[in-house]
This record gives sequence, C-alpha cells and structure tokens, in this order.
Amino acid sequence: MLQTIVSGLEAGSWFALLGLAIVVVMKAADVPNFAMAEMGLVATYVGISMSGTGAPFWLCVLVTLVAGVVIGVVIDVALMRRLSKYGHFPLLLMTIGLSLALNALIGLVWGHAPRSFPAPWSGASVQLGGGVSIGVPQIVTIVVGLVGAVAITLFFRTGTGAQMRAVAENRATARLIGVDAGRLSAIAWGVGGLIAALTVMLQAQSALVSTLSPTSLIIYGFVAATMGAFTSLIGTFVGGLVLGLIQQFVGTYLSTAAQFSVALLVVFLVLVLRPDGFTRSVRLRDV
Amino acid sequence: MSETTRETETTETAVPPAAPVVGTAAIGAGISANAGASSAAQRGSALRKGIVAVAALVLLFAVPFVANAYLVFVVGLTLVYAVSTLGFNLLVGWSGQIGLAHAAMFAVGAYGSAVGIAHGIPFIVTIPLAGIGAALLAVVIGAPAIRLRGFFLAIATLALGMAIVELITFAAPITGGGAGMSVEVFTLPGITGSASTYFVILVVAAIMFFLVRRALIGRFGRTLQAVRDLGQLSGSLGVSPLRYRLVAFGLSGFIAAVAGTLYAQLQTFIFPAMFQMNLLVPMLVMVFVGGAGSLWGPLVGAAFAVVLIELFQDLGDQQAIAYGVLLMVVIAVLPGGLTSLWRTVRDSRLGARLRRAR
Amino acid sequence: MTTTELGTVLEFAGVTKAFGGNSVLTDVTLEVRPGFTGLIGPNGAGKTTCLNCVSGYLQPDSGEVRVAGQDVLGRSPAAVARLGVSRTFQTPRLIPNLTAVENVMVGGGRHHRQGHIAELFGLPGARRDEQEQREKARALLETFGLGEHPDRAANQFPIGSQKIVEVARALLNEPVLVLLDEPAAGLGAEDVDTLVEGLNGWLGEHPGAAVMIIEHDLELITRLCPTAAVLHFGRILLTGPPREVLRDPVVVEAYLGAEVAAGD
Amino acid sequence: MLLEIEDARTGYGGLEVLHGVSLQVAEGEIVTVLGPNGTGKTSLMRLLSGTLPLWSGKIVFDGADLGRLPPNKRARLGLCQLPEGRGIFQTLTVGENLDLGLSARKVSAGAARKDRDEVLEIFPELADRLDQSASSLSGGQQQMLALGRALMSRPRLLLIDELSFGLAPRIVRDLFDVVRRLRESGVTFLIVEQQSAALKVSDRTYILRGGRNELTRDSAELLASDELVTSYLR
Amino acid sequence: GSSGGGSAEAPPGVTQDEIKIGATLPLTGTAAVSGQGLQAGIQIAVKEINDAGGIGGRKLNPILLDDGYTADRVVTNVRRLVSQEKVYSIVAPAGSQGLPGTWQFIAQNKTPVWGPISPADPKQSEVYLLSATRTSQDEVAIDYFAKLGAKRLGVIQQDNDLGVSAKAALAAQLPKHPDMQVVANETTQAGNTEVSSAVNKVVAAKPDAVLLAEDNTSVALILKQLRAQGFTGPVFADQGGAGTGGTSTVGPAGDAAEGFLAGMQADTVSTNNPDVEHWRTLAKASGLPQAESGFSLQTYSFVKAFAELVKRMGSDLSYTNFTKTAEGLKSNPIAVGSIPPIECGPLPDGHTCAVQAGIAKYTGGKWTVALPFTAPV
Ligand SMILES: Nc1ncnc2c1ncn2[C@@H]1O[C@H](COP(=O)(O)OP(=O)(O)OP(=O)(O)O)[C@@H](O)[C@H]1O
Ligand SMILES: Nc1ncnc2c1ncn2[C@@H]1O[C@H](COP(=O)(O)OP(=O)(O)OP(=O)(O)O)[C@@H](O)[C@H]1O
Ligand SMILES: CC(C)C[C@H](N)C(=O)O
Ligand SMILES: [Mg+2]
Ligand SMILES: [Mg+2]
Repeated sequence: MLQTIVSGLEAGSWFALLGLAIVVVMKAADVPNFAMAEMGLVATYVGISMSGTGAPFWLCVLVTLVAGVVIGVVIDVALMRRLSKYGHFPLLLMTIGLSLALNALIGLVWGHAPRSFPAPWSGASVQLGGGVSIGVPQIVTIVVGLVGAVAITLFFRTGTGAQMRAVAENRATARLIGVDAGRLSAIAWGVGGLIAALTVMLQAQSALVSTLSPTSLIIYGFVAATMGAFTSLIGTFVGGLVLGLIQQFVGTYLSTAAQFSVALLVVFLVLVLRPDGFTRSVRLRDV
Repeated sequence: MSETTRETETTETAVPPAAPVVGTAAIGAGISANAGASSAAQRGSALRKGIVAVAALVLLFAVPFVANAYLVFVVGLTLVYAVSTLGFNLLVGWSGQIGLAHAAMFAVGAYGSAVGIAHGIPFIVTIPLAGIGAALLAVVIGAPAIRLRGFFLAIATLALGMAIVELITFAAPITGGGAGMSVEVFTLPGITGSASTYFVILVVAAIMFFLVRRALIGRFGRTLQAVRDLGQLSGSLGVSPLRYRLVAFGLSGFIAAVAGTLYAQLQTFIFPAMFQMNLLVPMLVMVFVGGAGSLWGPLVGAAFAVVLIELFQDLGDQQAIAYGVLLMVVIAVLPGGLTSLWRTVRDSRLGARLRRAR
Repeated sequence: MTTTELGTVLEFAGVTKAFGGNSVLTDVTLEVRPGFTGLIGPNGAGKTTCLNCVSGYLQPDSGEVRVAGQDVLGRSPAAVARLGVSRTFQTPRLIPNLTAVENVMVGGGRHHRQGHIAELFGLPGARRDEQEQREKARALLETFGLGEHPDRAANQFPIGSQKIVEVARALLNEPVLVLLDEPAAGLGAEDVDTLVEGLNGWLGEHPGAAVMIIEHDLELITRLCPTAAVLHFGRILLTGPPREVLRDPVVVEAYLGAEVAAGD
Repeated sequence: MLLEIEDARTGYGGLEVLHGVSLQVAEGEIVTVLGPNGTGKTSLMRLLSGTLPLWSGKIVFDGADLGRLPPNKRARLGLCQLPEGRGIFQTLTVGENLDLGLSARKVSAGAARKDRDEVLEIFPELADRLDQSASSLSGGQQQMLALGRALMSRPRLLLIDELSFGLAPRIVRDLFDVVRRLRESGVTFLIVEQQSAALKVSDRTYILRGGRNELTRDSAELLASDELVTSYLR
Repeated sequence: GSSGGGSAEAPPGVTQDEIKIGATLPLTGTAAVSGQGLQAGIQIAVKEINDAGGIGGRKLNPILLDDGYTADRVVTNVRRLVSQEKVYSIVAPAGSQGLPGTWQFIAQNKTPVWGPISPADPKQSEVYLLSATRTSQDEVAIDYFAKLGAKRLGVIQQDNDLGVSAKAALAAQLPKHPDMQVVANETTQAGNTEVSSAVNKVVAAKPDAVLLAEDNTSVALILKQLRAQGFTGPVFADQGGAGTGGTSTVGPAGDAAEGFLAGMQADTVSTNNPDVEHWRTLAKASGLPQAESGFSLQTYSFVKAFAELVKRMGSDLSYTNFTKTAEGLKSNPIAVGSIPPIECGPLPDGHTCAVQAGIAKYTGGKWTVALPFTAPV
C-alpha cells in the first residue's frame, strides 16, 4: 500500500511537472507542445554527457536546467513565433515535427540506449517496516516536484499573468496595446523548457530514459494538463499526482495490463462529469 | 488550445493584421481552419475537374500493369491512408473536433474485416459491415464526447481509443491478442494477389473520395463548417450543432474502418500495437500536412507521409531526422498545409504581380 | 406557422432574467406584430439579452416567450430557428473561409426539401434546391448592396459588410420573425440607405413577418419602425411610435442626452 | 507634425487597398478620417499600428521613421489604437483588461490605481463589473472597456476606429466631450468615423475614397458646406 | 507480381559475379540499438566473405533497409527487397512483429528468408529459423529455474508477441515441473515505460525467480526496480530483450544487471570459442556501432551459414536446390561454431533449423555461459 502510494506519487510528480510545463507554454503561447518531453530529454542528455566527463553533480544539474531554458527559448524564437498568427494547427503540427526531429537527433547523437542521470543518492533506499523499501530518488522526485510546482505557481502570480493570457488569447491584439508578446512567450517557453528538463532529469535519476520514453510521458503530461483545464497550474499539478496514483492503484489492484487504459478511462469519466476539469470554469458569454 | 481561449479567439486569417475579423470563429475545437480551400477556391469548370479526375483514375488504374509489386504496394498504402485521412479530416478539419480515436476505428475496421473473413464472410461484404460497426461505435464514443471541446475532447477520445485497442488485445481468442492474426487475402479471379488487393483499394478509394467530396462541397460541408466556426451559435441557423458533431463522428468512424479493412488486406497480418500512438501521430500529420479542412489534402498528406519515407530510405539512420525537419519546413513555409500552396501563391504580392503581367 | 394579419408574432410575458444576482431583465412584457419594431435603450439595458431569451441561448428565470403562439422556453436554438426565427449577432459571426454567398446559404437550411442523402447522390431535387438557394442568396446580397463580390471569402469584408451578410443570411430562411442586433453599426450613410431599402423591400414581399431591430442609429429606427420599445435597466420604459418615444423626457435623459433632443 | 504619412501603400496578400495615402496630424489636433464602407479606413489604422506592412511610402511619428517597427514598440512610443471590433480579451476580467493598457508604459502601482479610477469615472458602467469576465459585457460596455483600456496607456496619439460603434447616442455625446477634454491634456486624436457628429469635435477631416485621399478640409468648413455634407455624410 | 519459383527458372538476384541479399532492420526508432548490432554483423560477414573472393566467385551485395521498428514499413521493405531490388534471399532480417505480415507475400514469391531474428515460428517452407524462438528460450529458462530449485515463479510480460511467447513456454513447461507455480503474472503495455506497479506486485508475491518477456528498455527498468526493492533471485530475459552479449540492456541497468540471466541464440561474445574470437577481431576492426554486441555475432553467424549453404549448393542456385540442400543439412549440419549446428528439418513442420538455446550470465561486467546450448526438455 505504502509502496503503491510512493510509486504513484513519484510517477505522478513526473506527470504533474510535465503537465505544468505544457500549461505554462499554453498560457502565453497557446501552443499544445507535443515536443515537451523531447525538449526535456535533450537537456537531460546534455547533463548526462556532462556528468560523463566527471563534472560535479550539481554543475550537471545546473547545466541541464540551463539547457532546458535555452532549448525552449530557441524553439520559440526560431520556430513558433512567426506561426502564431496562423492559428493552432500549424503550431501543433510544428511541435509534432519538432518532436520527431528532436527524437531522431537524440538518437543520432546519443544513441537509443536508455540512460540514467547519476545522482549521489542513486540506488539508495530507505527500509521501512514490513519489507517495504522506498528509494531515495523517489523521495527526491516527490519533494522536488512539489517545490517546483509551488515555485512556478508563485512565479505566475506576478503581474505578467494577465498579459500572458492576453497574448495567448490574441497575440496580435496584445501587441497592439503594447504587450511585449515576444518577451512573454520567450519567458513561457524558457520556463516550460526548464520544467521539462527538470522532469526528465528526475525521471532519469530514479528510472531510465531513452528516445522511447517521451511517448508515454507526453500523453500523461497532456492528461494532467487537461485535468487542470490547460489553465490552472494547481489543477494540473494535482491532476498529475492523482493520475499517477490512479494508474498505480489500477495496476496493483486491478491489472497492470489495463493500467494505462483504465487510468485514461477514469480521466474520461472525470471529463464527462466535470467538463472543465478540476478547476472552476470560466464561462464565456458567446452571444 | 485551452478551452477558454478557444471560445473567444478572434480568428486570425492567413492575412497578418490583427483583424478582429469574424467573431468567435473557433468555438468548436479551436480550429481556425486555415485551409478551408473548400469553397472560394473550388470554382472552375466542372468538366475540367471531371477530366482531371478521370485521367488520375486511369493513371492509378494502370499502376499494377507498369510497376512492380513494391510500387503497387506503396501506391496502395498511400490510397488506404488517404481514405483514412479523408475521414479524419472530416472530423478534425471540417467539423472542428480533435477526436483521437481514429487509429482505433481504423483498427476496428482491420480486425472487423479479418475476423469476419475468418468466420466465412466474404471480404467485400466485410467492408460495409466493418464500416457500419465502427460508425456505431464512433457514435457511442461521440455521444458523451461531443459536449467536450478542444483538448478535453482530444484526451477523452484518446482514452476511449486506447481502451478499444486494449480490448482487441484482451479478446485474444478471436483476435489472436497481442501476437496478432493473419488476414486471408481476397483475390479477384484471374489476378495475382497484390494487384487484386490494389484494384479493390483503388475502387473503394475512388468511391469514398467521390462521395465525401460530394458531401463536403455542398450543404453538408457548409453546415459542418458553420458548426465548427460558430459552435452553438450555429443553432440560430437552424442547425443542431451536437447532431452534426455526432454525425461527423459516425462518418469519420465509418471511413476509418473502411480504410482499416483495406489496410488489413495490404498488411496480411495485423496486431494491436500497430494501431496505437505510432499510427495516430502520422495520421494527424497527414491531415495537417495535406491541409486541414481541404478536399484533396488527405491524398496529398498521405502521399507525403508514405512516399517521403520510401524516398528517404537511402539516408539510413538519418532518415528520421530528415523527415522531422522536412515536416517542420513544410509547416513553416505553408502553415495551411501543402494544398494551400496554390492559394498562398495566388494571394501573394508575387501572384498579384504575375496576374497583372498576364 | 401562418400568422394572421396583424397577429402577434413575438410575445414576452413577464420575462425576468438575472446573472448571479444582477437583475438584467425585469418583468419584460412586449408584443411584436408583423412589420418592423425597434428595440432601443442605453448600453447594457438588456436588449441583446432579450434576443437571447427568444433564440434559445438563455432561459429566463421566469416569464414566458412565445413565437407565433408557441412557447419557446426550453427549446434549443436550433429548435427555435426551426419555428422560423432568424437572427443576427451584435458582433458578426460569419464562417471565415466560406464566401459571402455560401455564408448566406448556410442560413437556408429550413427550406431544403431534400435530405443530405439525396444531396450525396446528386439527385435532381437536391441540385435544384442548391441552385435555387444560391440564386436567392445572390439576389439577397444584391439587394443589400453586396452584389459586387459575392464570392469573396467572408473574412475579407470590412466589419460593416459582414453585418450585412448576416442580415442576408437571416432573411434567406423566409423567417416569420427576424431579430437584428445592431445591423447598422459600422455602416456609413449610404449603406444605411441600402439597408433600409433592402429591409423595406423584403418586408413588402413577406407581409406576415415581423422584424425586431435593436439599433443605436435612431434615424434608422425612425425611418423603418412604426413602433419602438425602450428598454431601460431591464424594464420596458415605454412603447410607441419612435418620434414620440424619443421625445419622452426620461428617454431623452437616459438615452439620448439633453442636447440631441433639443437639436435633432 | 506628430504624425506624417506620405504616399503610403498597403494591402492584404496580393491585394492593394491603400494606393498612396498621405496624411498629417499635428500635436494636439483632432483629425477625423471619413469614407464609405470598405474604402480602407481600417486598413489605414492597421498600417499605422503596424499590423499591416507598409509596402511603400513613409510613416513618421514624432520625428522617427516607424518603418517596420513592431506594434508593441509603437505602442510604447505612445501610439495607441482602439481597434475595429474592440479587441477585448474575453477570457480576462474587466479589471485585467483595463490594466493591460498599462503594458505600454512603466508606472507605479499607485499611479496605476489613480489612472484606473479616472477611467472608471468616465465609464461608471465598468466600475461595478471589474471582476466580471469581459465577455459578459454588453456590446456597448465592451466598447467602453476598449476605450478605457486605451486611455490607461496615456497615449500621445490615440487611433480610434469607429468610436461610436455600438454606443448609445448619449454615450457617444459624452465621449466626444471626453475627447475634447483629453485633447486639453495633450492627447492627439486620429479618429475614423461614420457619424458626422465626429466632425463637431475635430479640427480637420480627411476624406478617403477607394483607398486614396479625396479631400482634406477643416471640419467646421466641411460641416458648413451643405453640398459636402450631403455627398459625404448626411 | 511474378513468381520466382520453378527449378528451371533462374532465380532473381544472381549474376555471374554477384548475389543480392537483403534485410529489413530497425535502424531507427525504438529498437535502433539492436538494429545497429544486427546491421553490423551482416556487414562484417559480407566483407569477410567478399574479401575472400565471394561464394564461388560471386560477391554478396547486401541491401539493408530501415523499418523504424514499425510493421507497415517491414512489409513495405520486404516487398521492395523482393520486387524492386530483386534479392535472391532475405538474410537475417529483424524479427520485429511486422515480419509475419510478409509471410503470405514470401510464399507467393518463394523467396527464401534465411535466419530471421527470433520471430514466432511460421512453419512455412520458405522461412528458415536458425535460432531458438523466444518460446524455446523461455522453455530452457524455466527448466533452468527448476534446476536451480525455484518453486515460485514471477512473470512480467508485454502485451504483444513477446508476452505470447512467454505464455506458450509456460503452458508447455510448467506441467513438466509440478512443484513450480506462477505466483505473479503481470502484463505491461508495450511502449509504456511505467512498469513500477508490475514490479511492486511481483516483488510482493515473493517469487524465487523472475521471467521477463519484455523489450530492452523495459527489461533494464524492471531489473533496476526489482533490485531496488530488494529482490535478489535470478531474473531471465530472452536474447532480444536482454541484448545478450551486448550492452543494450545491461548497460542501462547498471549495477542491477549483476547476475542477470539472458537467453543465448549465439554464443556469448566474450568466450574463447575460436569462431567467436575470430568474429571479435573483425568486429573490433570494423568500428561499426554496436559491432561487438550479441546481435552482431548472431547475424554474422547467420550470413556465414548462408554463404556455406550457397557454397554447398554448387552451381545450381535455383530455389528448388536451395530447399533441397537446406533439408539435406539434417545429415550434415552447418557448424559455424558461434551458433548451434544448423540442421533444417523437412516439411511439413517448416524449416526449424535450430531449437537449442543457452543461458548467459552477466557478472562482473562480463557475459559468461551459465548453461550451454540445450534443447528444452
Ligand atoms: N453572461 C452574463 N453574465 C453576467 N452579466 C451579463 C451576462 N450577459 C449579460 N450581462 C449583463 O447584462 C446586461 C445587459 O446586457 P445586454 O447585452 O443585453 O445589453 P444590451 O442592451 O444589448 O447593450 P448594448 O447596447 O451595449 O449591446 C449588461 O449589463 C451585461 O453586463
Ligand atoms: N483580411 C482581409 N483580407 C483581404 N481583404 C481585406 C481584408 N480586410 C479588408 N479587406 C479589404 O480591404 C478593403 C478596405 O477594408 P477596410 O476594412 O480598411 O475598410 P473600411 O474603410 O474600414 O470599411 P468600414 O467602414 O466598413 O470599416 C476592403 O475592400 C476589404 O474588402
Ligand atoms: C530483434 C530485435 C529487434 C529485438 C528487440 N531488441 C526487442 O527487444 O524485441
Ligand atoms: Mg447588445
Ligand atoms: Mg473599418
């Protein structure tokens, strides 16, 4: 039971964090970013390569996070911005293309073999009564996830929040009234990249990552984001954790084969019953 | 594609200005259909179009006589994906609903046909049967889903789609489960296997294209676009948006399943893992690269997805990156998809200058 | 759905509507007869809300709304439209990628005799339907001065013209009741003339129909409407011929501003 | 001259809609642009705010060539636009929409509150709706919000595309007073209008037709001339 | 399509000085690591054979296509190899799940498929299986567990052909070991890297040994988690999932790989078997990615066996003679040395030329033989 909860919270933290990254980009750039997990993976691989040269752990962490920010900003400036005026489809497709290209690029540069991010606490575990042991990386993930979520939420409490939503709703009009849309979307993409890097790095510390892992991670991330109605950071974070727990409990008490589908079905039910996710809804008047 | 944003987005057109153009264009799933080559561009003599269509058909018909089995297979696969994309595009591009159960509907067609044949039903009969079965299933999925919008719809349908594929895996006694099942190939009398499959595909594809085109250029297509762009406001035009959304689900399910039956014939062996994200993503690419909401986009998109991969074979392990990069370039240059090329040129300053020069 | 000469086409009986405690309509009672009726009033008075209560987007908290004697409450917008109610929107809502003509044609669903299946197989009846609708749509656009570019995509029209396309779309359906929400906003003087003539012409051909117009262009109201109702803070202040109504001191104070009344 | 437009051309895609428009606005002036529907008035506004590219010609604002300056930079120069169709952010509250007007300048929280209070004084309808979703406003209220937001940015030159759009006569009247008052405080106006009432507040009027300058007059002169009024206004 | 078949007809892909062979491999996508190894092995063998003057003066010309580990591209590639490239034989293609989709086409064209990498046995005359199927490997592993005294067996399998192979093995072998029982049998979803609840459940059931039917990444992940939760008993995966001899699984698993048991279709890469040593030298020299992995040794051996078979066919390269010669191996097997002897049985059971599997153990960073090649009991 405890084991299940911890595993669920750990996976849930990954989902929640990636969901947050998605929502943050959605907030200011209104792009459903399918390349989010790959972005995090590239950053993490940079960090892993770095640690392969014997660099100290914390430096590698720093490099990973900075790489995440840089990747995010570069993608925004080079690819996304100019497409924003054409609506969602091209943006969405661009992120799909980007995820394919990044994935292939990772394969070329780092190969397809799974890797892990060596941390001082890798492999360490805490023995609890009744033969239950909990990995230290699991605890680290859960704690860092929580701290990260709080930090991001606070960050978006600042005045830029409304400006970001304005940019997301209509970039052109926002610029018209003097909003520096470019700066805001760069911030959003940068923060998004940062969180993605953090997510995948955490995953790589306690599990393994490879060119294969983004596929399932991104789906879970989107599901978490959906639970937060793509707008609420807290809703997303809670949604991610709940999703992690659901799928862990389904695996443990129902069937591991149906884990994924049942978790998604639960989400489906939630959506049908609460069409606006876990957040209070913004009802718009459209007549 | 956040829900809230969706509802109020002032559509931006392919034209730069912050035009507060047409009110809440994107109510449905947040699709400001950038392509919509549908109507304004569709004029022109019906006769000329007819001739082009017949010529294309004749060319396609000749393929097995002039090309080897591999090329026949590639063209056949392109046609199958084109049919499937036709349905996906109807749902996503025309009705504005990002329903992601399409790969699952495709699987239902493939398995429906394969299982049907295994139980003695002639292949040709399984085509409409599987189609109708999938249409019903799609309506069942759609009924709760059509009230959801944008990403909620996407995630909900993704969930149901995955559950369907999972069910196919569970139904091992009938479907062979995760190991898959082989499909008995239909042969036309006197024609070798691959050519025979190809001709069936060609005929079915031609019929599907003809009918879907017919439906979309007329009132039905206009109404779908109204539902997509006006959402519940289309109610004031006497249109029941929910009904049309549901119909779009059913139709796209039908078309996907018909394509699935053909796919099973081509592959001769099917297993559930074929129909998951690894199929869904290319399917989305086909819709968007061709041009969401366009009429010929599905064919162009399918050709892009299939033919390009074949052409890139010689790049070895660099082909995946080449494909991804090319995809990005296409979107960057033609955000409305490949079929928007003509319109982009026509509406550009260069195009205007050329016209004036003429 | 035939309406007897001069019978009531639209009827509000004690309609009340509030949004989260904010009362927007209070006991609105109003009869709309064939011909033009103006609905005027300050910004935020509840005019658009009235329309929304008729066309099925809002359900009043209490009271009744009847179209040609039939209760519309509880009906979906589509069901109301099928009763023969057409409307335009305050901010124009066209389908951006369709041409003007096609946008108008979208409004004609009620009078298609053939189903989608007939259309799919290109049956002669369906073709004829389509052809007829197209011609009617063109004629309507012509009437309202947009005959020049009927095949241009709707999103390329200036906002004023978009409103006119909406008017044409609302009329194609041969409606019993037409609800126009500020059709003349964004139009210049010449275009207002065209609009007035067009509407007059249309009503001449459809004598049983009622047209309710919300408008801040009072000249248009005076030219078109024999009766106008003034809505103020969600209440019907008074009803009568526009010239009289506009002389009422309360209306002048609340709606026109003193100088206008004196001057115009 | 605060704003000088010289022989400007622009259009959509390959379609030219402004075929060389010239226009000047002096500091503290109120200038109106009139013209029939579809003549390119909105396009001119879009050109000035930078949402349409300048194909040829020149736009100089306060001595600086605007060239390809992006819209947000122009707004920071004090060139603010109230766009056609209002451009309200529907997902934001009324208050948030108003505060977005501050994006174009740096301002202390206290000053911002003061500015907001001033705007709310002009539009009391908005005051008790600050926390409401902007989409719930009536058409006219949204127009007020858009104008209020523009005022929050303390523009030097305010471009208004159809001030009276969807507003009740009394409000229009009040707004013209506001325009006059703001001019006193140093704001310059370029107003696109259909209503002749606008002429009453403006100093000079440009009449556009078919994407070209047709006529430039002092507004008073134009109003006085019966012939001009009947052919262009009414 | 054309038929290649009759004895009189000259087979495709053969000229005076060349024999065209082909394979489809997952060079990109999720199985790319394995694919690179498979590719390297083929290239090393071909180079060696050609440098030595080819087979009877004919050099091998390999056409290697990438399928990205997706089914429809496997099918397309095989059609391309047969119809467009007109290869003589398909040699050592990857056994990803798409291959069964080509069997009907192969049957029509009579193209021999020599040594596909661990597919389920199609029992088809054109297909020559040169190594134990996954099922056979699992059977050998179950026997081995029994020998080790394991009574409680935990199983984690994927919901695809891998899982089906494991199921078949359990069904065949459990009755033979009455005191052994499956205490946990979990299925995970292919492509989903979330395996922790399966691991949690298996560990909770306190098994003596664990059998995995999963892909490389999942095996590595599961290994890590099993060890992290304190499970110390034997864990087995087949050659495909274990990447036996290579690093594709044990590399990522890190310390957790210590003591890991893996199916062996070819000898372990680091033995002093002279044939393996010979390959090792060539592999090192080639510098190709994954050249020194077990996948490389496997395809290397298969191509070598192919060359030997063709040599034995003499001047008659017709498909009829191909079948005849292959079936004749029963009495005179091909012994490459790095794989079990190849002795193809005649139809009707298809050409199952090898059923023996070995078990390798990964200890101290090296692969050693734990159980030499044996057939399941
Ligand atoms: N969904 C809603 N939630 C909250 N308040 C609303 C909502 N819809 C309308 N209101 C309020 O109801 C009042 C009436 O709105 P309505 O749109 O009917 O006004 P109107 O008479 O059409 O004004 P205008 O002439 O400016 O368009 C307004 O004060 C508006 O803010
Ligand atoms: N997005 C667009 N794409 C193509 N053409 C456009 C677009 N927007 C406007 N036009 C065209 O440009 C011309 C000028 O339009 P504009 O909106 O500037 O006119 P306007 O003078 O503002 O009219 P109104 O008084 O109705 O607002 C019109 O002919 C119109 O059809
Ligand atoms: C033969 C290989 C493609 C097998 C692959 N490595 C797997 O794990 O299944
Ligand atoms: Mg209103
Ligand atoms: Mg305008």
